[in-house]
Amino acid sequence: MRLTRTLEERLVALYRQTKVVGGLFRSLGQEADAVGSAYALERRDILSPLIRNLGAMLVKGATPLEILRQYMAKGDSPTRGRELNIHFGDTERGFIGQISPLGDMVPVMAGVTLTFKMRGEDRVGLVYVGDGATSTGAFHEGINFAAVQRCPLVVIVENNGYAYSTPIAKQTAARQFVDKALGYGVPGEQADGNDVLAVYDATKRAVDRARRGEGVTLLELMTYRRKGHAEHDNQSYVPDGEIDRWARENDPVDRYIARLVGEFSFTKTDLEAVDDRVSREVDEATDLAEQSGPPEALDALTGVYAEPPSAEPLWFREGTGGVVDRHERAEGWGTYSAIEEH
Amino acid sequence: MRLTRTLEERLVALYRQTKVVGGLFRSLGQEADAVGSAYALERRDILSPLIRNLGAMLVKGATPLEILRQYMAKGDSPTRGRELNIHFGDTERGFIGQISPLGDMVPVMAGVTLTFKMRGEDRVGLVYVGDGATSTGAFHEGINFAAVQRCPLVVIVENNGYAYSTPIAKQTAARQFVDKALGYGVPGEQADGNDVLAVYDATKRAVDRARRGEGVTLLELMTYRRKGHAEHDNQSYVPDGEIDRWARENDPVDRYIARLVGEFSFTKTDLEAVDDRVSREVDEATDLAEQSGPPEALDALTGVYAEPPSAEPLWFREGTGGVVDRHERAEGWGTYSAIEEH
Amino acid sequence: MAEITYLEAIREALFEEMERDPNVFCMGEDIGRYGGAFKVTDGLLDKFGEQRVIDTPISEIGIVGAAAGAGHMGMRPVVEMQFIDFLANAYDILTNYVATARYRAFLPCPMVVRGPSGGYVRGGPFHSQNPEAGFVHTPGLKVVYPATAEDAKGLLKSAIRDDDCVLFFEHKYLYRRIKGQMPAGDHTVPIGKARVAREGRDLSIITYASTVWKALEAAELLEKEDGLSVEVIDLRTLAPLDDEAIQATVRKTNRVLIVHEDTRTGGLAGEITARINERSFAWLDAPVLRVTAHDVPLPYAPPLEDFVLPQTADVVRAARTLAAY
Amino acid sequence: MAEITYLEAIREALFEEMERDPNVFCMGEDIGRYGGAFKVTDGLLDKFGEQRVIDTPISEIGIVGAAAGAGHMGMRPVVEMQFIDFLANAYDILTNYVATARYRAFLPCPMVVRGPSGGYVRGGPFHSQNPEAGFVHTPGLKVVYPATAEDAKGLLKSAIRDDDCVLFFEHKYLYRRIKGQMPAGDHTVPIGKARVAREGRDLSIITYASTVWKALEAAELLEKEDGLSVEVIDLRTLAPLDDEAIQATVRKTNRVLIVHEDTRTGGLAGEITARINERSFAWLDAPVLRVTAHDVPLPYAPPLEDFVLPQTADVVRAARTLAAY
Ligand SMILES: Cc1ncc(C[n+]2csc(CCOP(=O)(O)OP(=O)(O)O)c2C)c(N)n1
Ligand SMILES: Cc1ncc(C[n+]2csc(CCOP(=O)(O)OP(=O)(O)O)c2C)c(N)n1
Ligand SMILES: [Mg+2]
Ligand SMILES: [Mg+2]
Repeated sequence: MRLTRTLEERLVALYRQTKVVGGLFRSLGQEADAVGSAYALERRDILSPLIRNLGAMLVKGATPLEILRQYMAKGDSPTRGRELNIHFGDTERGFIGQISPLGDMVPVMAGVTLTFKMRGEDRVGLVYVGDGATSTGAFHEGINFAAVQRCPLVVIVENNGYAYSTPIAKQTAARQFVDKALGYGVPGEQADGNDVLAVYDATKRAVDRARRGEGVTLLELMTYRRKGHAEHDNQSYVPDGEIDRWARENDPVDRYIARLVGEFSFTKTDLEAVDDRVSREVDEATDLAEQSGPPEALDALTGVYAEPPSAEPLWFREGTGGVVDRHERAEGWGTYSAIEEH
Repeated sequence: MRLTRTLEERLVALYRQTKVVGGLFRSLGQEADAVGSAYALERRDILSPLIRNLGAMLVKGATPLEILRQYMAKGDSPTRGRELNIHFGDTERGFIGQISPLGDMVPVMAGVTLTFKMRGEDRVGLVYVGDGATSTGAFHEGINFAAVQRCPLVVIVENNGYAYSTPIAKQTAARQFVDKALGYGVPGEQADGNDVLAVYDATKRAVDRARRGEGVTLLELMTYRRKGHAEHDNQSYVPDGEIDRWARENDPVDRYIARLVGEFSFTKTDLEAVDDRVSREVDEATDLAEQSGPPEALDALTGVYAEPPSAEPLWFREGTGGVVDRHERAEGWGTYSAIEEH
Repeated sequence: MAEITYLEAIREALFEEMERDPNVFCMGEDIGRYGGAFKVTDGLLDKFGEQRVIDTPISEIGIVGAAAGAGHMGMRPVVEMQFIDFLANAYDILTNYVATARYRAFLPCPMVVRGPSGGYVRGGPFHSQNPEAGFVHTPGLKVVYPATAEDAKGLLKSAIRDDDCVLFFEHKYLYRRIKGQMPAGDHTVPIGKARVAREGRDLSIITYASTVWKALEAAELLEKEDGLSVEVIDLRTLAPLDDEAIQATVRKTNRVLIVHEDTRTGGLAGEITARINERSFAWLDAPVLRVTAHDVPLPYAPPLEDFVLPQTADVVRAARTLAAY
Repeated sequence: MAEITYLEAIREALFEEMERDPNVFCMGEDIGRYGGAFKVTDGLLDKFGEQRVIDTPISEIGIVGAAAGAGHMGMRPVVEMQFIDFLANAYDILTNYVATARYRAFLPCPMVVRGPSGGYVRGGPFHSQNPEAGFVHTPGLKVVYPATAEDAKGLLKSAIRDDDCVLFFEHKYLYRRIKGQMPAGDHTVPIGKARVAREGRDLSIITYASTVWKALEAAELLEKEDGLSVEVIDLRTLAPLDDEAIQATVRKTNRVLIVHEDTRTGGLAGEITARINERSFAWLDAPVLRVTAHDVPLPYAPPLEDFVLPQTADVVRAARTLAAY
């Protein structure tokens, strides 16, 4: 959580220096739900994060250097500059990159975990959706498919109060998202998303269920988005005082530190050691990331298909050589016999 | 119900004579849910039927003649031969025609009833979906939208046990479809779909709720599809004896007649009078329908847009006149000055 | 009167049409209090209230379907896609339900689906698309894609008054970058009519949306450096295409370059080329050529995006080739 | 060996590939016990069991998305759309997720989406479509549409082995109407290669799927009645298009007619015309012309459907015009 927060703060600084290309998305105040849930998985398990699940990706082994390069559109970023912010993945390390159209990852993860089941592999999948994304057809079709197939999949609804500017009362008439579980015939559970240990416990129960072959669980984690949808959003639609109250009374990092100190007798030195390590890591990563260059333009044409591995630059592009010269249709060409001779 | 059944039986006869163009869809054993629910609406209300809701359309004023013409692809059918089977509607009489892609009518009816609400009209909408169609993204997005907007809409899940060959256990892991209500934050009710009076009562409660401004109700009607998906389907996937059992023990027409006779002291003569009237009506309609001709080919090009009212036949079509002759580019044409002169 | 931006022109059209006709209302994600992701609908809620400016769940099928239903009942809904890319999520209901409703069921769908489209803004693969081709291909839909502020306003007003569904593409790169002077009064621009953005004699560039500006830049440069007189046709409406305007420019200059920001294969340039072949082949002194994006998803990093999308220099180079043919 | 139908050829390909590779499995609505709406998958369940022949809920997004996920994990899913028209319901996940996965995330999607397409069967507006244009327009997808039983089998086997997503269109009019002799052994047909269905000298018809047969009928008649020698090119693969085969036939006969069953505006004929212009303009002795469906939703009644869709007589008439140009 500390790493998530420090790294995002660094990104804000870089954003202000216009070193981030495009928008910046924060998970301030939601770090616990991402981190706590990801820790409930084993290395071999696969999760599919949202834009606000930076913490889950870090748990799964994504590095600050990757994140920084990606946000800065570097040529050696994990997607070589093809995708933005934290849209990237690595099936080896166990996370699959997100896609903008909301909800689509639910059916995709249904297929990932269907494969685990078909192959008898002892693996579990976890897919996050926002409160807003529950309104999409993809969410519905995906979770229903997984429920019927009893795929080993945990579906986490990360209820952070808003979808962009839209409060949940305009997203659903249901009292809570966990109420949707019944309609899919799967167990549902709700947990305090800002209590990292509660998140871990609830996710672990769902993961265990999936691993035992009991299929899908819908888990609603209650949290709060303290920043705007992205950095440019001034949150004018948020009632006065709401953000402050959450910051003051329900910050997941503060709460975890309080427990570490109170229940697990962490000392100030212990905590400072963590902070130092994190700062150092992020500093080093920033230095390295800044050194990388942008991608090579021609790389834009590679890898649409396995075969052919690359497209050709179009003829009108400087340096392609291939301009359309006046066609040469030889005298007589164009009759059947003429072509026979050629 | 008697009319529905007799009309469908006539259609089977015409189908066997190959006078029906395309497939034939039956609602045998499900007549009560269509008829009972439609009767719970007022004239000014609007419903959107499924292929198996012939009964609801008849209640809303569709005529046997229209149905027969449509099935026989006649030029004076309600869609002038554009659409098949019972895919047609009439907003004046209060029903909107169905479309093949399942679930799409749910958001459409959300918009119809949103309009009632916006205009303060005292009108209600009713949309039917099959058990299979509940798995579509359109169903989900539509009912959720209507629930949030508190549209005066009744959503009936017509649970007839199968979606084509797929039994409900492969459609959903939920124990019952009415369980989905909670996840949309709307009241849910389940009723015996083969008891026409129970259907009426349950629908009436939902309609009243909608009319009082209390929004959406999800109503699950339990019934059984005794025929195949369409006439060509031999139902080999149905467990032995299942169909017979329903026919013997739970036929909606038999059950209604038993009540009419038992509770409402209808006599044999009363019932025969109904049968006679129905037979006569269907006979007359059949005679008339058979006399109609097919549509005019050129009508195929009209009415894609309000403006222009019709497309032109393409040049290569016999009788269009307009073939592509060798273009005439006059001598000198093609310089700026040449065109100036023309 | 002061000049206003392309974005403000769209907003003005919404305000005016909602004032004019009580049946016009708006729906979309975050269009109310927040004023929309690009602030196009800013101020609408205050003026017209929650009944006519509806914030919806994230449900493109739901929104488009509800618009159709409202249209059947005589309303004139204007729905916003937060990004036009999300038309893909409503593809079935748009192409199967909305596009066919009048034809198969005599049900009108007077509705507008509008939203920010196009690239050159580092938006990555899902916030930069130009998905017009799939809809131009669908009988029953109309498609409009203005390049100027004047047309943005005038065409949106016409779209809202149209009795059929109009997909109204707004180029997000142009939102705040270009301005125009709005004609006084009830300014409408007819759907289905192209615009001669620049008169010329030697060759024609047929284009629309963002690349109209690249074409104009190229024309300027070609005039200065090569003495070439280039005509630029801004299609404005993509469905129905203005066939007369297309044939007229071909017959005038005899050399045609089609430019679009969309990817190459299956993009609109093909359709236009076919129409030119059919009706004006004999007037062609050279092949119809096209400058388009490369056939790849649109990448995000500046050097990549710039490489994939058509640039002014590409238009210049292609035009020179064509002129020399 | 006996001849088998186009439909049986597809079924054979499924059986053989599932036997060959344990990673191949099938998903779709009613494909198991029932054997699919057209019985294409009949017998698969008995042979391969419920694990590898999965009856799904009515969820095109769910099915296509799940196939992509399974593909990422090394499986080779083959999913059936009950009618290819329902690709529209999965348009977002196909064009945004599946088509871009390799490019933006280095995730392979080796998967096939297959299903019955096309008209001439009184199927009405939603069971007769030819929606290939929207997918040919999407970089990252491959599109195959065979006309013969041999190609149906050979191309499906290649599609299943392909490392990217292949949309496999099956023409339902051809399912039981045409037959072919399957070559012995492991018969595959390469994706991306067109086929010369008939050699000719005087003009070329470029086409695919159902209209290959109409073109062949027309060619026969034109030979007999007009003494015209007509070449017929069956594209077979629509994405990627076989550019070499297209240019070769243009340069041979100098007159080209493109025929497709899909509607006109935005259909594939435009793309092909553009490619011919770009590379073989000087070889053209006449405009590239096209015979297509009319731009309307496909109506159901026989006289209407017959009027809207291209018929053999249309091809004959257009070919005569072209030959006389
Ligand atoms: C299908 C679709 N429609 C619209 C959008 C635009 N959009 C991006 S994020 C967002 C809000 C998401 O809210 P939520 O799911 O609650 O996630 P959060 O941002 O709160 O984490 C919207 C509307 C999208 N990405 N996909
Ligand atoms: C989106 C979509 N997918 C697939 C189909 C093909 N299809 C037509 S009817 C049907 C079964 C419908 O079952 P259900 O909803 O239970 O209705 P019932 O036929 O039982 O009344 C299917 C799969 C379709 N029409 N639309
Ligand atoms: Mg949220
Ligand atoms: Mg059913």
